[in-house]
Amino acid sequence: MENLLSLWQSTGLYNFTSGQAFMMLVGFLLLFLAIKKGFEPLLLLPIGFGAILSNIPVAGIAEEGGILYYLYFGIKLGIFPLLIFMGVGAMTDFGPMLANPKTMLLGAAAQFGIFASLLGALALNAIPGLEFSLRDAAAIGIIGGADGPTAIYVASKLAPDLLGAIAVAAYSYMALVPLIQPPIMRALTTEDERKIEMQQMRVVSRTEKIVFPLMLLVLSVLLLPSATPLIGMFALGNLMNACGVVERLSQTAQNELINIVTIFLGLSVGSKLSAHAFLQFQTLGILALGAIAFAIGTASGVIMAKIMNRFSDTPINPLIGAAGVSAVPMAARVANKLGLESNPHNFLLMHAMGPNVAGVIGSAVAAGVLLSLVK
Amino acid sequence: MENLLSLWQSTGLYNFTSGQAFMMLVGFLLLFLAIKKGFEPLLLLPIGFGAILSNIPVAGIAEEGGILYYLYFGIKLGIFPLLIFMGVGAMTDFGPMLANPKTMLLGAAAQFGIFASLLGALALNAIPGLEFSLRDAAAIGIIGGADGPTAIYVASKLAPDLLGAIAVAAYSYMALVPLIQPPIMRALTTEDERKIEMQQMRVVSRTEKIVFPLMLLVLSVLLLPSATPLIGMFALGNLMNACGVVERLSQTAQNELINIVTIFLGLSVGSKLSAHAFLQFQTLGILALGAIAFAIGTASGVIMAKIMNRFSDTPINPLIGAAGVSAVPMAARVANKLGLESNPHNFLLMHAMGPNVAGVIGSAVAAGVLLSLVK
Amino acid sequence: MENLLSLWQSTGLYNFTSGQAFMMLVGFLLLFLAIKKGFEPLLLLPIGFGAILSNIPVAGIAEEGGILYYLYFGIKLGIFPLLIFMGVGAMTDFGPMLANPKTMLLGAAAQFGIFASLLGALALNAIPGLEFSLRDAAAIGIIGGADGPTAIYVASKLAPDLLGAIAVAAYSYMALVPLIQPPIMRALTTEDERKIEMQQMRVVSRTEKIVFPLMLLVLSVLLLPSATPLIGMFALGNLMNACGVVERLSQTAQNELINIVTIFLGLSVGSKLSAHAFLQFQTLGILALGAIAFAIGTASGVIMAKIMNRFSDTPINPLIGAAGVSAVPMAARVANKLGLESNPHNFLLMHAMGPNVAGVIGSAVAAGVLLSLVK
Amino acid sequence: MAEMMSSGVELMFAGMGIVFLFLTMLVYAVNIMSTLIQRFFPDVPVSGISTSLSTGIDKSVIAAIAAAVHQHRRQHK
Amino acid sequence: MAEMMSSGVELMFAGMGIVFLFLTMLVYAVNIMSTLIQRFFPDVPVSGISTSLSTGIDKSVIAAIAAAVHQHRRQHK
Amino acid sequence: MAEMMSSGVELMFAGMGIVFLFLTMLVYAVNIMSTLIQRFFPDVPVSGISTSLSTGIDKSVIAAIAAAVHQHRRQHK
Ligand code: NA
Ligand code: NA
Ligand code: NA
Repeated sequence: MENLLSLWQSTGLYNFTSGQAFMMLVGFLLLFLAIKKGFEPLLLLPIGFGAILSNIPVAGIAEEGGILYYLYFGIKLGIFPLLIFMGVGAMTDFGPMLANPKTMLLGAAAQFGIFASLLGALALNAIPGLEFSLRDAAAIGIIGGADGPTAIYVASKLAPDLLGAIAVAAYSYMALVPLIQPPIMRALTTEDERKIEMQQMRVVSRTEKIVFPLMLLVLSVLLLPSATPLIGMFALGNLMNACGVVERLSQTAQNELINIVTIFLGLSVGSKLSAHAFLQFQTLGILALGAIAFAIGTASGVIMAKIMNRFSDTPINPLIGAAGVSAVPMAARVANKLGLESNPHNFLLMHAMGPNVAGVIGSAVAAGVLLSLVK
Repeated sequence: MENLLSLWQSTGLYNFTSGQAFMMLVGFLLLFLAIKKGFEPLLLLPIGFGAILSNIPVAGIAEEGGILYYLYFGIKLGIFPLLIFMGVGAMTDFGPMLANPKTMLLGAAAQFGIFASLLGALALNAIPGLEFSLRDAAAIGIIGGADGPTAIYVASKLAPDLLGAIAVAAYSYMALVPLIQPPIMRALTTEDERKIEMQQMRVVSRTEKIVFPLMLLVLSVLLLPSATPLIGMFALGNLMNACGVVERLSQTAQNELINIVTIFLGLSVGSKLSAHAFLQFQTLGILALGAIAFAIGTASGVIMAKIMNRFSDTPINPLIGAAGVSAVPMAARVANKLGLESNPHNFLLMHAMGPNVAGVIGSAVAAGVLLSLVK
Repeated sequence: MENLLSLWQSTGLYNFTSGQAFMMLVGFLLLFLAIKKGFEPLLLLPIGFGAILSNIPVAGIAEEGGILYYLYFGIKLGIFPLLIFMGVGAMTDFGPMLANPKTMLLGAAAQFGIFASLLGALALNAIPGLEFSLRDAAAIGIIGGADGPTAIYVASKLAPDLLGAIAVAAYSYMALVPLIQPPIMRALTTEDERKIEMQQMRVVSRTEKIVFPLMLLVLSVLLLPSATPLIGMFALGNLMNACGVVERLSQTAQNELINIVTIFLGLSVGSKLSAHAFLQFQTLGILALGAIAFAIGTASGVIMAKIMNRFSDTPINPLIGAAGVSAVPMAARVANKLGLESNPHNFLLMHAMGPNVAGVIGSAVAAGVLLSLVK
Repeated sequence: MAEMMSSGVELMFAGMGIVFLFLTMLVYAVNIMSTLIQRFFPDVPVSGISTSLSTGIDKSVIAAIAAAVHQHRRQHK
Repeated sequence: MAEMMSSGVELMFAGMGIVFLFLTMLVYAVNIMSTLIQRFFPDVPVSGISTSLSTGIDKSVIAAIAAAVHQHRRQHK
Repeated sequence: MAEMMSSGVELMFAGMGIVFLFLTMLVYAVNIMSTLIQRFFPDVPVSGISTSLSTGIDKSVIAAIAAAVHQHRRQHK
């Protein structure tokens, strides 16, 4: 009898708080988006599942003694996002960017979304009940970098409490790139601009691909050491792939290792989706600012391309400017799709990959600035 | 000269204790069973090797500074068994169970072996020299769950000192399922019962397979949160496989990740096979109770099937009741084999897979009960 | 303005010390050797990259809070080298050695390089400014074992400060085996000796290959427990491969697991290439002694073969004695190449693999002696 | 000791009770779920089964091989 | 709060400044690098492209398959 | 320092002694083991070598491919 009572008192039904119940629904929503809508399933599925597990009453899966508590150390110590970044580096082909280096500037311009939404977060402090510190604002702004590991790395350093909301926003908006970007791109370009065909790219040699990651690292060491954990691991992965002599390490970095870390990272991020941290008015602010950040980044990239066309002979199709936000390779695909709509013979995919991967570098640089200047 | 003496005093020959020597023999016996007899080699080989390594005199491989000491944290913190369970979840196909859900009750009945051997362990306290606490008894009972990671998870929480013996008993008896089960199954069934052919199964849709692990998790959250670490990780693995959108994560979970963790888990379990903990009279008790648990679980499953036949139109071949102990897929194969002996056209394998995987759920539920009620 | 100043003060340019700059150049040199010269790229590429990352000013990647700081625990606790050794064990085929066991003595003789360079390190103390302790000397001597994981394991226990230099020397000289060995081998053998053809090898049965690693482990337990962490993990890997019943564990040990650990190990070793520890006069001593160790080991192996020919009927081509240093499989290939030069029909590769893998055992034994006698 | 035995018996009833309760509820839940899904979200039959039968290797395998080959080419060109 | 906004604006200028400075320098560096490499270290054209085109599978794939087969044989002989 | 040198020399003799002792014992042990195994536990000759030679791919490779194909089918049906 006592046992039965104690059993009943140990059920989830007896112990549920409304916050936990709501956060589990958020977890299920993320699973739905991942599985049925195809929103970045590799990340959102583990994140959603982590959200469910960590909000189970009594079980304490995200508290000391629970598996998610220990996995979270991989984020807290900055290990998981950097290993993911190494794997992404190994999967990245800088060829298109090296063939047309000036398109890197598009990847620079698109980072304006980061700083605009940082300002936006500070401006939101005018609304009663919202209080974002400068650290919070910086962590929110990085959503505009459209790069998951960078966002998680920066948020874990500057605003660990917001980590869950920021990661969810970053990956959700990346999945929404095909919806968010096209109206902005159409509004800012003329039909003629969208028809611009770009020059055939030259072939990039293996030596250039080997030297580039090292050059990138050196530049980052000289100018912005605070960005070197991110850029360094990215360059390591890229070098392992480009050099061709450590094929087995490169393959492992971009397959098994990144897969294992992705499962752990997703679950750990999900474990930060607690009612306490997520069910705040500020989460709505974060989601709104994230959307704004993507929109402004997209617009900045397109406008930059149009400016560059004023000063250059070889024309750039401004659609590829939108790919500068990173969100590899969806943003480049969007540029390609809109290009084909205006001109069925205009394949922009490879041309858009240049600003696309430059956007990854750009947001890592922006992350370095935030990490070094925001105390 | 001094050096020579000091060398001699540092040899294993000089330092061997009889307990260590005996435990190394136990390790070699496990290797023999694994390699020559094919007893669950994936686990018993690393466990046996871990037993040898941890009983080497002087070297201290399982003490602070030694590799097995550090690997053991993966069990102590509950990480390794849960990761294995995630991988097993990814390998599990719930199709046959979903096609014929009422066979799940067979997987419930077979868990009686757990509680019967728990009582048995307490009864053994009547023998002078044996003193099993309630926690010990619960950890011993879980052997009857016929599920390795569940047994290791529960034993590491309730009775870490008995972990080595319990894991060895669990995996050994799982390997012995083809010997232990048939006589019991034959004794409890008539030839006519063994000839019963079961209805062709319907095809289960992908959507059902996606929804099921989530439903299982929700039920466990509501009823028995203490089972959610196990059931949650199992459901995560199963969902990753069923949903089809995170194929690379699912593949890694059921291949490289589970392989790596299996090596580490086996070695760590082996490191708990110390003379101090294993060479006790109680180990014989554990081995005896384990065999009883399997036998009672098998019988309970068969009898449950016969009871269900009294109350149902669609007949169940009682042989598949024995598969309810879990021990996937050996128990299901045993049921299939005995069915073919009585009726060469009677393929029970798929029908037995239903109770078989239900047995995994059943023992995870029983584990949750033990973890929440045994203080 | 203040921001700009603070940015400038946070650049690498502002903060560089000459030592860091020099160590980054060393890192780039290692990358060059790995990529362009093919020097053990699997290790020297991550080591070189680790050297660069850990010497970036301000970033603190190898200090608390940085990823290399945490990865280094894998070496500090002795886990990484042992896991690598397990993988190497799984990749090793003892067949050729078992077919002709007496060639193991060549693998014993070649370890003389270890102890000769240990004495050499002590002798160098005569030079003002060099002060090698006995622990330092032992760690330096192990370079002569021509085995990376063994050298790293021993150095991490006896002289962690020298770890970087020792690992770099070990892998560099292994890569240089095709340059270092041939002149010594030619000087010590006559044309007739190099022409010696060896008997066809018998086929070794699977049972022998299964029993051998266990026998090796038992011998090491009885004689030299301090070598059992190394020999034990090596034997475990070898047994997993030889037994044939845990194929998936064996494959993972020799592929994904060893790849992941290699990346982590290399980066961690590189993180010990700090200006403070590396830019010492003693590093030159270490590099010089390493070369001497390889040369003496090679010579000892060749001379041992010639001695054995005096006392035996079945002749041994003394070239395969050079393979006794280990450096698998380069040293065996060098022996094969020189044999073919003297006699185009003389394939020594398989004959040289015997002493080659015996050299791995030999240096693990020598490591055990050092670990147990050097306090 | 008698006390411990009675705890054990109690545990047995509670345990088997929960296990049966859990799996019985799961049986009902599965039945409801399957009915609902079959009525409202029936799976679209997968085309291409014929391809699979005729070639002995299904499309995904071909896709995987093609991807592997493409991967290799990309990396070694 | 006004102070924080001004910090934010300052951060924006510093940040976008650095991002553009960084990527502009990278553009120049890449241009210099590519010129130097194309002049002094041109890649040796890879022979065997024809093989690749004719067989539909390039050498490295064949090598990989051969290695896998060899590996299997060695382990199972 | 002379003392350290003498420790080193002692270490050398002890070390090379142990290394030779160890590997000599291993030689004898291997000889005994091989003799015993060849006499009492001879390996059953593996049939199917002919298959392997004739097809150029041995059974385990075929089994692996078959398993992979089956795996894919199961997951994508
Ligand atoms: Na970006
Ligand atoms: Na069970
Ligand atoms: Na050696």
